[in-house]
Amino acid sequence: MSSEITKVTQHISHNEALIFERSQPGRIGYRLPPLDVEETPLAEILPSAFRRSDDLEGLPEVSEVDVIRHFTRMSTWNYSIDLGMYPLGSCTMKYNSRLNEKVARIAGFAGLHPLVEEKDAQGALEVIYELQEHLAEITGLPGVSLQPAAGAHGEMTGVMIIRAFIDARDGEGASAKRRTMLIPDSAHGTNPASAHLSGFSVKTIRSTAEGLTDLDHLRELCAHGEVAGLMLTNPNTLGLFEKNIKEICNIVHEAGGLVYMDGANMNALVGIARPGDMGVDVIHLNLHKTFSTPHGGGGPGCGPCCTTKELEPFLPVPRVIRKGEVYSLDFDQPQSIGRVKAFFGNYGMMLRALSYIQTHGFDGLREATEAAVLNARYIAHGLVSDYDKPFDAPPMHEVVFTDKRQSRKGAHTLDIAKRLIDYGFHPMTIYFPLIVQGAMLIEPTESVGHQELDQFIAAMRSIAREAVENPELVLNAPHSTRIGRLDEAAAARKPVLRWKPKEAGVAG
Amino acid sequence: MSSEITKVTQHISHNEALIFERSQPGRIGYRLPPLDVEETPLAEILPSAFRRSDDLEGLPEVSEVDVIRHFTRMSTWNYSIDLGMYPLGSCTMKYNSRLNEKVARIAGFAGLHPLVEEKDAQGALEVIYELQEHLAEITGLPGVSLQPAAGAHGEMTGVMIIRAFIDARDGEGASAKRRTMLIPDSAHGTNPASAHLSGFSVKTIRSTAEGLTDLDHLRELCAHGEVAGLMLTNPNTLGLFEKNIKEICNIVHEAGGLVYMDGANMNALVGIARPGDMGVDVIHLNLHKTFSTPHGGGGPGCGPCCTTKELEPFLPVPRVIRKGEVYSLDFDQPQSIGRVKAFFGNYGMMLRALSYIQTHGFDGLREATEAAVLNARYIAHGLVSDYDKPFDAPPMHEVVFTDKRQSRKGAHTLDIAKRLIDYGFHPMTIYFPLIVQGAMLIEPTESVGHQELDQFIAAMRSIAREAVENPELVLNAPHSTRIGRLDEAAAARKPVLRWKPKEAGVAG
Amino acid sequence: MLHQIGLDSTADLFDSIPADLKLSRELKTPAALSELELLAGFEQKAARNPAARRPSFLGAGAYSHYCPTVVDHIISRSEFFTAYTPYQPEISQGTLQVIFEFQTLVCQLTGMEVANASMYDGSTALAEAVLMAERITRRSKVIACGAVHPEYLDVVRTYVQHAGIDLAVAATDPVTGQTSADIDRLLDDKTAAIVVQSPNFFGCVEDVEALAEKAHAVGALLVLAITESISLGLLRSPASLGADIVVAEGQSFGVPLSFGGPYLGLFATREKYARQIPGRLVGEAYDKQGRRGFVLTLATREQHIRREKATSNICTNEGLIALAATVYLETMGRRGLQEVAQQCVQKAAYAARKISELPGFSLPYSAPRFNEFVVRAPVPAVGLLSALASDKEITGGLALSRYFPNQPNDFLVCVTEMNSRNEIDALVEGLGQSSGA
Amino acid sequence: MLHQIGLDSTADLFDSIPADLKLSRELKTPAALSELELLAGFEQKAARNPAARRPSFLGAGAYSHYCPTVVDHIISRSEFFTAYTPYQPEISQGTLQVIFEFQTLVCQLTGMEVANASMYDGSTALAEAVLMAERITRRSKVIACGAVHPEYLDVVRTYVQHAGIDLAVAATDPVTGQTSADIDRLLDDKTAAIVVQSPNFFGCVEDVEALAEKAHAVGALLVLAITESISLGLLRSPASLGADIVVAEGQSFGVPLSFGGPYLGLFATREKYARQIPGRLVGEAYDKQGRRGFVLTLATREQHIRREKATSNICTNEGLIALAATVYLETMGRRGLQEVAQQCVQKAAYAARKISELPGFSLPYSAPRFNEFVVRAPVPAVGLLSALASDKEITGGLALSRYFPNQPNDFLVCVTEMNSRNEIDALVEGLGQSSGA
Ligand SMILES: Cc1ncc(COP(=O)(O)O)c(C=O)c1O
Ligand SMILES: Cc1ncc(COP(=O)(O)O)c(C=O)c1O
Repeated sequence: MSSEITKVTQHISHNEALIFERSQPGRIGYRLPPLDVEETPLAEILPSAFRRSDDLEGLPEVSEVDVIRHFTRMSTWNYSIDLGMYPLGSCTMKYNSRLNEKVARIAGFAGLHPLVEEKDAQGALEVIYELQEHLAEITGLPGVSLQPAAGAHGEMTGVMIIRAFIDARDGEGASAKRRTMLIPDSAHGTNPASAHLSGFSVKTIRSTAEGLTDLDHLRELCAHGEVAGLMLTNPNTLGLFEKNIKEICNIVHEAGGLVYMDGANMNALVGIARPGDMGVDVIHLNLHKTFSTPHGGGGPGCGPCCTTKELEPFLPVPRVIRKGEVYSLDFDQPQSIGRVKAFFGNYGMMLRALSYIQTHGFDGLREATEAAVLNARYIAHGLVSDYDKPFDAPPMHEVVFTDKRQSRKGAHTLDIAKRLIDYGFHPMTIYFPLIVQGAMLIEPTESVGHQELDQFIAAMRSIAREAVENPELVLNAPHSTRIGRLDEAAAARKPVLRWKPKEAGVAG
Repeated sequence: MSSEITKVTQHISHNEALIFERSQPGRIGYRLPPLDVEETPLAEILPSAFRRSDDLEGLPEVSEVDVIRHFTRMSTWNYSIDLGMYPLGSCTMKYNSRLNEKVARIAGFAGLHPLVEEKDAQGALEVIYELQEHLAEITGLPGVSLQPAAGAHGEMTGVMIIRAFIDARDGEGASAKRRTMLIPDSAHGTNPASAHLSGFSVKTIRSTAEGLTDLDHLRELCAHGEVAGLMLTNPNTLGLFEKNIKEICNIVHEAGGLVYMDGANMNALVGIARPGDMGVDVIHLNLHKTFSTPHGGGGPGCGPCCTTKELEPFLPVPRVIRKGEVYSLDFDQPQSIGRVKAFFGNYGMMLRALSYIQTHGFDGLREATEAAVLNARYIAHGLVSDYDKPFDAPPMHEVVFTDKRQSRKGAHTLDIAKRLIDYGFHPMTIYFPLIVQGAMLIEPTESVGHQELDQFIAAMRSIAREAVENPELVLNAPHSTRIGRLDEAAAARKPVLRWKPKEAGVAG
Repeated sequence: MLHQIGLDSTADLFDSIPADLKLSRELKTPAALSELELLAGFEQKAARNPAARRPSFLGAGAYSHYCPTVVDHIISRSEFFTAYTPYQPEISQGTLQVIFEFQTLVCQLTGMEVANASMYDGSTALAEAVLMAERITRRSKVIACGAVHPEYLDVVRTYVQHAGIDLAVAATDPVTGQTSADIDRLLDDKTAAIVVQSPNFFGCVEDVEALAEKAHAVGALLVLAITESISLGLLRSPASLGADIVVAEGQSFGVPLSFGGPYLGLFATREKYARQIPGRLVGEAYDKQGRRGFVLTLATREQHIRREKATSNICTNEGLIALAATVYLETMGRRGLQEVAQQCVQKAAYAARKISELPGFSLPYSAPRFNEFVVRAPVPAVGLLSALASDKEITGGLALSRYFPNQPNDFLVCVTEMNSRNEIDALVEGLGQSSGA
Repeated sequence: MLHQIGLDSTADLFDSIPADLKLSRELKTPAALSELELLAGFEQKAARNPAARRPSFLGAGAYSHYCPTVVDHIISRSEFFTAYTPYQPEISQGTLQVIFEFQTLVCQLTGMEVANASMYDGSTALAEAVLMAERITRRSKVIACGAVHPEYLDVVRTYVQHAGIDLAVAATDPVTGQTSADIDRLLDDKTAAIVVQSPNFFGCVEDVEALAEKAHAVGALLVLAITESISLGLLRSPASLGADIVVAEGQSFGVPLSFGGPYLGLFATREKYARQIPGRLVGEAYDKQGRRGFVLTLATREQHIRREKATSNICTNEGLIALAATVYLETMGRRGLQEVAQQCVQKAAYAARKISELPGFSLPYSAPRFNEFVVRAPVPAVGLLSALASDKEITGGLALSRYFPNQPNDFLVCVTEMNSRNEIDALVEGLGQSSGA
């Protein structure tokens, strides 16, 4: 590693077995109050045929300090936002405020059962309502449901709304011919998967050499009256604003379709421009991206769906509404697509997102967007001399590069990513979007300072040099981690998906 | 490192500058509500002569995420109980329950001002009272003050009580001749320092070859009527129970002195034997050792002082007392030594200690002692073949070894300790007690399981082998940490005790 | 920085957005609040949720259980909660090993062979199980037992509405509270799966084994749903009952009620269906030096690669909640889970007995139960429970009329280890008084 | 394990304790409680501290200030709170660098050249400062200003009682509230130090510079004590006033009130006295490869090595609280600390003005103030404040009769950024009503 870049060094790191390998019969890590009612013989309540006979064999038996050490040690093997920049493109890994965590743990929310009477949960419903209002303002789309649990869930919800709307508009028969969903080749994989879940067949739209939706292709695909809609990410997954968005929406609308926007990249737009003003009909947001709720190592998320007034009747039930000063649940939505999740969605994430919005204020939201875009532009500027930048247009909140120059000497995107680890950074998103060969999608977000951006650029440049001067160094990276690259192919060939005791299996 | 011992490996570790080196003018990490009263011109309140003119230059200017990353990164450089065994002899590094942390943060305690009226703080006073009662029962010494903030502070308090008692008993004149405090040569350095603070001169008692107080020497020193008291640690700092404690107390008492016990090692006795039953007059406890309140990287602690009934009138004011169902502060103690701290002591630690006592129950307290002693015995047994054990007697909760065998080949206690770091352990206490050359004082506590004890023993044995076979490995240890041994001598010669900006100093 | 990259003003950053699409004003969201103001605002809202402060006997898919203090401490370690999905195994082994342990625990509890890294919640897990059954059997009819949680059934309906799946619902026996013989009428060789919940929505333990046999007899799968996962500490394991796909709501494992989410979908099945499972899987892997580690695996099932052919669209799942459940299960351990289950069953039995002794009150269903049971009151349940809340400050349960308008006097009571005897006695007393009995 | 080491029973472990000294029964401490029971018990006790829930105008050495949420998050990282004193620098750099930053911050705030790693609290720090002044000057008379916090003075008395130090107290001027000319009478060339608190116990800013000049004129030191460290954000730095030793209570820097502790003693002095300073010091050091690190240094002053000749007996100090203060100071930073100080001074001025306008109420002292001031009521303060608490649920301040029986109608009011205008207005209104004015 070149000596000026000293973001990291190596230090001692604790090993830790699987908990099952640590378990010792008889150890206990909990204590419950004694049973304070008269005991009924168990057989009178539950005949033994209903009871398990395996005495839960295999479940761990450990002490409280064992548990603490187990998880504390494992935790130290993770990279995290709190350790540094996490420039995963499309993921918007921004700082997760501690205040939001505190808000979500307030007893009056954390201890509230979802089925209490509405009058006993007015404060909780108000949170939902307020957040709905704010998201409507931010997107320019007034119908909001917070029920979806993540982005993909929001997509499914949105696409089902499109379908339900067309069914209602055209009648079952006519609608049955409109079963095509258009999706750009650059789209995230969840888009086609969600469309499929809603019974659509997917047609792929080409991107132009500039990295934007190919309008001609779009027109062509729209020509046959089969198109129910278009799913568009904007800025798209190349980090480029679809500057023809208005025209795109017109084309789709004129063809009788609706426009779904994947809002995963809203961190480029909040406070600057609103999808509703562009002609978008329905959008999902990722509160766990744009609105800073923590990713938690893969969730939970929250994927609100926002629609035009026209589509509002199709949103999932129950809706949270307000009459005068009273908040209530409205189940009476005959056109609704139905429920997409039990209860009201990932409520804890709504609290955090509302706290984020309140902390930032209208100006702070806009400033965060500006900083996010500035940071991406700064990286784009800093790396363009060393890495191939496949699209000329200035990026919004994220920028894509490729390994074209480095791969000539054998160092591919994966290698560059792994080498970045040695420099103390979490790698960018790699090999996505699929249409860019060897893609490296870099999203710094607003939560990173000038110094660390410079370190990142310096590290990337240093890797570019290494790829020429000492490619082995890059090809065998990372060198500084507790384990090296794992053999993923072997793992998938003979998957071992759970621990098992050395000899026998575990009976049920 | 021998290959079977794989408690640790190496992993990437983030660097972090001093916050002052990271500061950027204009960055802000806080937000306050706007001032909601009419503003008075500052000069009307505080003439400028009273105000600082340096605009607080030098204080850091950073964002919230800067702060989080700064401290998160630094935290990863620390060893901690949660990462593993921490066998510092005399320090009783046991598990710090998360429940106790939660208790200390309950708003009704954490938000309570110390000067509220007694009737508005009955619950808080009850906590103090209950803890006093429990500590009285555990030590067998009924007069308790929780005011001292740490062990050394408790020592000072206890020694002052002895002095005040003798002053009262003998009258000023006679008392003035009793100004000698006897302290064994094995005692912790705070003992003589505390005695000195209370105006005593210290005489040192020799230890016998068995590691116990030399009774003959004690008798000799007691012969001249100068002795105000004896400060004895029991089990002593060699981990040995002073089996002659009763006779020791008799000798001192007969010579007109009192016996102070340093209770730092109470983890060997709780529920098994009580100082009050041995003839001890006054003791301090370390709640941050025996009663598991966290060490916090060097405090806060809490060093309650427990005395016989006879000495109770001399305890610091205010006392917390109970009349019927009402708790109150009693300032009316004319014989009291006075106050040793503002307010009532380190209250947050009292909450944690009470929670510890309640969590364990009477049987759990005893079992913890048993486990602590068993673990030390197990280590003693496991290491005796490879390390010099200077005293034959079976140890209590900690055991002392020396580097006698290893130092022949050049590896000294310091080297062995540093090498232990490479094996993933925090070293034991070294070079204490002073009377044992090359001492290694090992206290596992009850918070460590069989597996880790075995790993520790294996690591120590492996080091013993290395000391013979490859002494360089030991002499240059640690090899796995982010920095190597620091030049402490140079640091003390030209101490740099604060950061300064590159050029000028900081004006006031 | 702006100048370094050759721009003059912040506005230049957004040049690629057509001017007419830009917002020419500030957002109408509120002005920034300080921490103090913000917390005060949320505390005020929280205070307007009085139900959160009362003793409660609500269950019905969300349960109040003891959660050891260590759980929140661990999930508050930012190494866990501020990490992304573990795409880079070299610096994500913490998350990966946790998920591997989670998958193992779910297998141990259910007795099944494979479990995934989590689903959004129990209801969506059930919907995905139904879709999976259709994929496996290539049959399009699914029979759900009528006592599946009504909100779960709603979600299943939403998910299957465009999948060409025909969802039939088998009636519940009004005497036993279990699935009635009605199911035999619906079952045929076009059936992809029987979907049963046990303990079911009414708290009745179903005869799952018999249903599994029926399903298997026609070549269908048995999909078992569990809303109260603590029951796994005591009831027969799903695998031993013959279940083919098991889904469960894992909220009982150390996850706060939090007004309905985030919760945790558990999903387990037989090894032979592993490649049909939705969602992420973590597997063991080794590096060149033979060191064990864990990776996301079998990704070819997923939407990143298969896109519309994926087994599901799920991407972000419930990672941190799976961590919470893992910490919970490892802390409670083999003995703790059994003890919690025992306390639940005992306390519920005590409460059921006491309530049934009240004049005019009865327990309409005869099947064995775990920690929930239906009470039939002499008066409409909604009013009764409202009175109980205002007079006694107790949330007495769920009026079934919310979902079953034809059961106006019935309500569902849930009792867990969190309900002290005093609370139960107060409930019983309150019911007696409020019903005028 | 017992058997592995050749023992038969647990009792054998304690063979070295004579039988007659062993406890032959179990301790009479309570039986073990589960987490649920234990928490419920503490919550009940906490509920019996109603003062913790009220708006409060209490200060007098313990202050209610805003604490950014990040502080508790950081000090809850077990890498910090479960570590010991950093005796092994290779695996303790986290703690060591924090202390180095803490020492730097204390130097920056006070303007002094050296600061230590913390003392128990402000009161004991003051006592140690007095002892240090004696060591430096080898003089045995110390003059304390009468408006030093009475509990601090008590602690100093306790500490010096056996040190051969003669403690004289200079009277406070009843008009200004500052130290009176009385001090000139006491001062002589045997004086080791003048001890002054500013803002003093009555909230009055002292003329420290003048006192320092007087002290220096006779070869004595000026020891400055500060109980409200937020004042450092606005008031002249101690160094610029001529202080030789500065001690302060750091509780205002992000540390909860917690019924009086744990708090944080700050201790700073001139470079030339560095080797006389009590307690731990952290210094910069380098390893063989030239990498910078930090170590405990100048240990020869300490009791480990010097034993009875040590500069102090202090060993465990307030490490974690120093961490909290460091996080606080770095989060608030240069601007935040100034803003807090400004808000305090403004709100206190507003409150003082409003109260002084109440009929019968006056502010007896004329000196400039920071955020505390004495109010003279038309009725005895104890009764007045009691009435205010019960009628208005406001803790209105501290009745000075607790420490000064001859000031029955006086009470000390403290106003910080935590007291909203509404609270202040309610206080003023309540005082008016309760005094019958
Ligand atoms: C562009 C895009 N769309 C959709 C998604 C899916 O969101 P989620 O993972 O929350 O389901 C993602 C995130 O992974 C994304 O980056
Ligand atoms: C034997 C002994 N006595 C006294 C002390 C002093 O206790 P503290 O550090 O709490 O002041 C210690 C701990 O360091 C000790 O080990």
